[in-house]
Amino acid sequence: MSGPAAGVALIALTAAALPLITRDSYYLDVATTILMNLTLTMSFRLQISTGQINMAHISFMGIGAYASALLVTRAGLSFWATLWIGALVAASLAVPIGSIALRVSGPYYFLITFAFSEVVRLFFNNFFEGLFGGPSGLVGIPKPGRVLGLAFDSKLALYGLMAVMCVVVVLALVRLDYSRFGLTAGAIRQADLVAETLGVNVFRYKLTAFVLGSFVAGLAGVFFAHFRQVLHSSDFGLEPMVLLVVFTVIGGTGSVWGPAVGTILMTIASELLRELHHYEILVFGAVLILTMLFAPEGLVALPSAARRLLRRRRRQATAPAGAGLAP
Amino acid sequence: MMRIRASIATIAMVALVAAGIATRGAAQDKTLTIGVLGPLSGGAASYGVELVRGAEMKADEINKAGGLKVGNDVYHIKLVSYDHKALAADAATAANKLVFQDKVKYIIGNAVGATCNAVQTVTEPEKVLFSFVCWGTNNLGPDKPHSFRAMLSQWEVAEPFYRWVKEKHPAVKRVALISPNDTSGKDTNTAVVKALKGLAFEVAADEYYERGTKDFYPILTKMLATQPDMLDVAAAPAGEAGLILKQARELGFKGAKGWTAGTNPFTIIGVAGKDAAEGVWSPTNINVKSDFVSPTVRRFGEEYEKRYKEVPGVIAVANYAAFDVFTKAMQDARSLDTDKVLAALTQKPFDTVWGKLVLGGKETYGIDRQFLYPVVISEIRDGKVVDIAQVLPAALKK
Amino acid sequence: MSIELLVQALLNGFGLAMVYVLVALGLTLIFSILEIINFAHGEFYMLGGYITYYAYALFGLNYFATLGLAILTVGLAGVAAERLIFHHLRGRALNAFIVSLGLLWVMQAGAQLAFGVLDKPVPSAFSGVVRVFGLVMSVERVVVTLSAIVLIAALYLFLRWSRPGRAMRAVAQDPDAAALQGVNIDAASALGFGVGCALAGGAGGLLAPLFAVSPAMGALPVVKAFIIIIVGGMGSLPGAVLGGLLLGGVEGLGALFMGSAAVNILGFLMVIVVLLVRPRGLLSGA
Amino acid sequence: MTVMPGSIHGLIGPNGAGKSTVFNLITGVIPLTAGEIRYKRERISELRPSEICRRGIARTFQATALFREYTVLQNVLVGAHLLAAPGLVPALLWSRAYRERERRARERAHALLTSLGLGAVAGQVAGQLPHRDQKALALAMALATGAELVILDEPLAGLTDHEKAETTAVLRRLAEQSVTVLLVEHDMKAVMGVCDTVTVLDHGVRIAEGTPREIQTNAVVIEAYLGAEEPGA
Repeated sequence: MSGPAAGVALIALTAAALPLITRDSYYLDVATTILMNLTLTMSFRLQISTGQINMAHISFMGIGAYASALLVTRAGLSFWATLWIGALVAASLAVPIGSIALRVSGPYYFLITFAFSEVVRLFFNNFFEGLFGGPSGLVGIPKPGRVLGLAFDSKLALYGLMAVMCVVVVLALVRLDYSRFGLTAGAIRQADLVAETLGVNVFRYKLTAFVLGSFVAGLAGVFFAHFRQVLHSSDFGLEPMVLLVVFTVIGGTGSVWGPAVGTILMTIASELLRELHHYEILVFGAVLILTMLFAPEGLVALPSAARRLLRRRRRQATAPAGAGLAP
Repeated sequence: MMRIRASIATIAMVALVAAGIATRGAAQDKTLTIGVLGPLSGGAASYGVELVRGAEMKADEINKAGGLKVGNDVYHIKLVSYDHKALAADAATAANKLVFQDKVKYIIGNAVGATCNAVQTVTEPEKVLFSFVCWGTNNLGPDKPHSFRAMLSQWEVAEPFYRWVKEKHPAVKRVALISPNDTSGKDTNTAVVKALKGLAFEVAADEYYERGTKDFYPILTKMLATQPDMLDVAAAPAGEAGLILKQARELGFKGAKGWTAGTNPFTIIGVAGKDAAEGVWSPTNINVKSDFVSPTVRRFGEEYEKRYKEVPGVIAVANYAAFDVFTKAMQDARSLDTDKVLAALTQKPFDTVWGKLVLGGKETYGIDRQFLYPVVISEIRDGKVVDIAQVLPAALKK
Repeated sequence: MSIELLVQALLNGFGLAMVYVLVALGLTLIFSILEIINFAHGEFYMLGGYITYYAYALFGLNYFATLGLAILTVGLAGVAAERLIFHHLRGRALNAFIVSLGLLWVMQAGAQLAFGVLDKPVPSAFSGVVRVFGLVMSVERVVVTLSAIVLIAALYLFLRWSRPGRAMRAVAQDPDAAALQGVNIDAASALGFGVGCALAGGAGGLLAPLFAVSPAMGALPVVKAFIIIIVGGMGSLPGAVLGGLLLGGVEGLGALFMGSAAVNILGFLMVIVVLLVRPRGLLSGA
Repeated sequence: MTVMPGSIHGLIGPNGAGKSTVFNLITGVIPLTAGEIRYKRERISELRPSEICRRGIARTFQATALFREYTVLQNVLVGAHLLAAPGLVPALLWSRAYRERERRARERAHALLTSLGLGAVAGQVAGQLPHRDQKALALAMALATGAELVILDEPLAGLTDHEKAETTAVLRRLAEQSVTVLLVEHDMKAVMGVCDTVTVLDHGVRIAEGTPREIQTNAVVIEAYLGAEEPGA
């Protein structure tokens, strides 16, 4: 069990070391975004590990965000209470939505969750405008209040809060992945019928993953609302959702570390490419295509793939090399 | 293919020239970095692209003339522009990059309402001067002293526009409005409805459509059933406005047409067709090719078309003017300090491509941060944009 | 609310439904043969639109010849995409999805680069309106709908009677069995992808004069197409037609009773309801 | 049809007789439309497959179904799902009781693998095992559930004679440990050799049931086999 512990420790140490290297607001902002996305992609992968590609994952982030923003601005609750309430709202809505969506599987599941996410987005955008702010969005959301003598009005403090949240979430999700839950989840992904006949209640497992993932997404959403202080329905639409899928799959869904690798690398890359304007998505698109063609298991599987390739090369050193795949 | 190669060649040339200027100027000149934000890819890309181009035109003009002389220093202007894909969260990150990474003190240009709110959470605490063409009413206010709107908004044009309609076309009694379902659309319709009620018009319909809609038959059927005398494609962007007019004509609409928040008249004429666009009045359209505009504007239009192969819309002109105003204010202040520039901005009128321009808007927003310049009402006649009247905002009359 | 208005609203909804059905059929064809959810499908539609813009609006080629050109060119582009990219991703649905996203971005940014950001108008090939019993529809829309129906019929005949069409259906049903019967899977897949894209290209060509063309124009029809194929049932041609009519009807009528922006929620709600009642769509597996 | 506890019960019949369908119905993989299935007097025909398994019935599939990316040990551990009593909270807390339980599950799995001759390949990836080991693994997974009734769909198919003998020996040992075995098999010789009772199915209808000796002399059965095709090899 040294593998998972070492991975979590690496993330925690890196997160802790960053402020020692730089306190530049921009870097802290990007780092906070990465950590926030990390909680989202890792909880998204939790669901992928049971074979579901939940395109409504970002909606639960939105539900947590709007719930907390409203409870703080309208009901005067403290962020520290709504952090849990928002996540619980997301999780409890996930129970009925998940129960409905999980009646179908494969591409139908993909598309029904996409339909759900659009319903949620359009709902925030077009209904109860007085409450959700409609197309103008919700503004004036305060930063987290003081707690235990700590103030959270600086970028650094918010970064620290997100880092703690992220490490706790990563720790829990990694532990789950290396536990019996992860074992069973992977079994469901590989052959759900066999798992079912071996006594695994597949539906309940998938729903558990769905609800747990939504809880984490809700948590990230609450933080997002008070970090950005502005909410707009498009932040929880198809485009940001698609980015989560991209981060996760590029990193590799086969390993619990895949989403971490994908999220960190891709977010940094997209920041570096920001000046390229629409060339950015041109480059990004090309990278996606090439990665999926030449590293179908994701970036995290590259080292072992390269090793395998090298071994094969060495074995058939005299034979001419096959097409492509040259590292 | 040709096009791509040409673009690559252009980029290479610009890079070379820029590098040349940078190395040559390094000895005596200082660099002033100015930021531009906007959606530069996806469905709203045309807004952002026009913002960047408007800024680019002015920046190059200044640099070619030897740089910007502020006090005793001469500055070479460097533009940094980032794409936020019309997403609020992304806009906040991009603004952070401009403010903290590029150390920008001026962000001239942004569009799409929700992103403006997000950018302001970064610029206001850092006292970065931020001008935009977003139409959200709440983007200006006493709590946001560093934010400016560089373009007339619905609150400035709706009332004078409909007052003009009432005087010149008394037959128009019932007006139907349609806007996209976002901040600018909502706020535009709100302002227009207020103006209409104040002027004793009847509001026949007040509708919103989802951005990206192409088929307006369903919504138009409902709107036209209310028998309006005039159809105002209020805050619809040019392409969608053109489709609305075209399809309204197909459905038998023959009344008057307005475009309170008009942007690019050439696109609306092209998309709607000459017949369907005939007679559209707009208080914000700018026709850079019109005989009525000043030679500076015409030159700007020609230059722009030569450079980008597209006709500039009002957003390109607005950001060009905004750049002009801010750089002039820096010269007036003889400093780049934002507090001093802020003071200079509100002190006196500026001469711009729009004509005389002042910062006003206190009665609407509680603070003078709205660019005010003459409202020119135009009409589309036979596929051409003709300026037919000029109305001065109250603040300019003084 | 008059009956006339209701009927006009329904007619509005049905008006362009067949064109979206065309896009949906392309999507479902690709899905049933390659098991790929092609998010870049709308970009092939966009490509069809731009071909129409250049051939018809700029070079004045005949309208129907332009349509043929759009179908052919986009079809070839589809074959190329399959051979170069998607071919290598068979059996990896998630990877193929990501790749289709990458393709979407590349094509959209490429279009912005090559064609500019502003909407490009394509003049109408047909003018005038048809009025029957107080109902209105432009001649252009009538022609477009009829053309779409002709294309759907052609696709039906192609799949039903032609050799390659039958091979494609065999692969869709059971690739292994098809291979045993001597069907060339590679060829059928490439052709299937090509035909699917060609349908999108044709739809783009048909709607270009109505809607103008722009780099991001593909987003809307592809979402409609998704709704259509889930409601109708993936892999079913009659299902897609039914789904198209249902979606058109619901949206057309819905626009009368609720805000136009909110109407978009109806299609998605319909998806959820249909999948609850019939998890494989209304006419699945035909 | 009734299966007596502690016996080895064979289900035979020509191709398409509905043998696998019977298995799928019993284990809840296909919903039952008419009639009912009882296990230990309890009606189980409306239950999910996992619930049926929870009551002590486990199965294998005709086309050997495994978790191909997992190691042999992991496969068996998934089978031991019910005994491990998983739970989200203990797993998250990594409690001593949880770890203890998992350690015991591991030990049991190793013991089971050793008893089935798979001890040496416990660490190998299941998808890369030879056919014989995959068959044995499928049986191991079913047994790991702690089932009292295991339903085996062609456990001998594709095995050499020597391997068949090994497997039938395992089946006998199971019966001695009072695990009931219900199996479908084409190899008549093996069926007749190992089963206590045999049921013959043709076109979904039970045409005979009895001891192997009775069946071998039953005229109806002979007719059914000759009328159809050669009984499986």
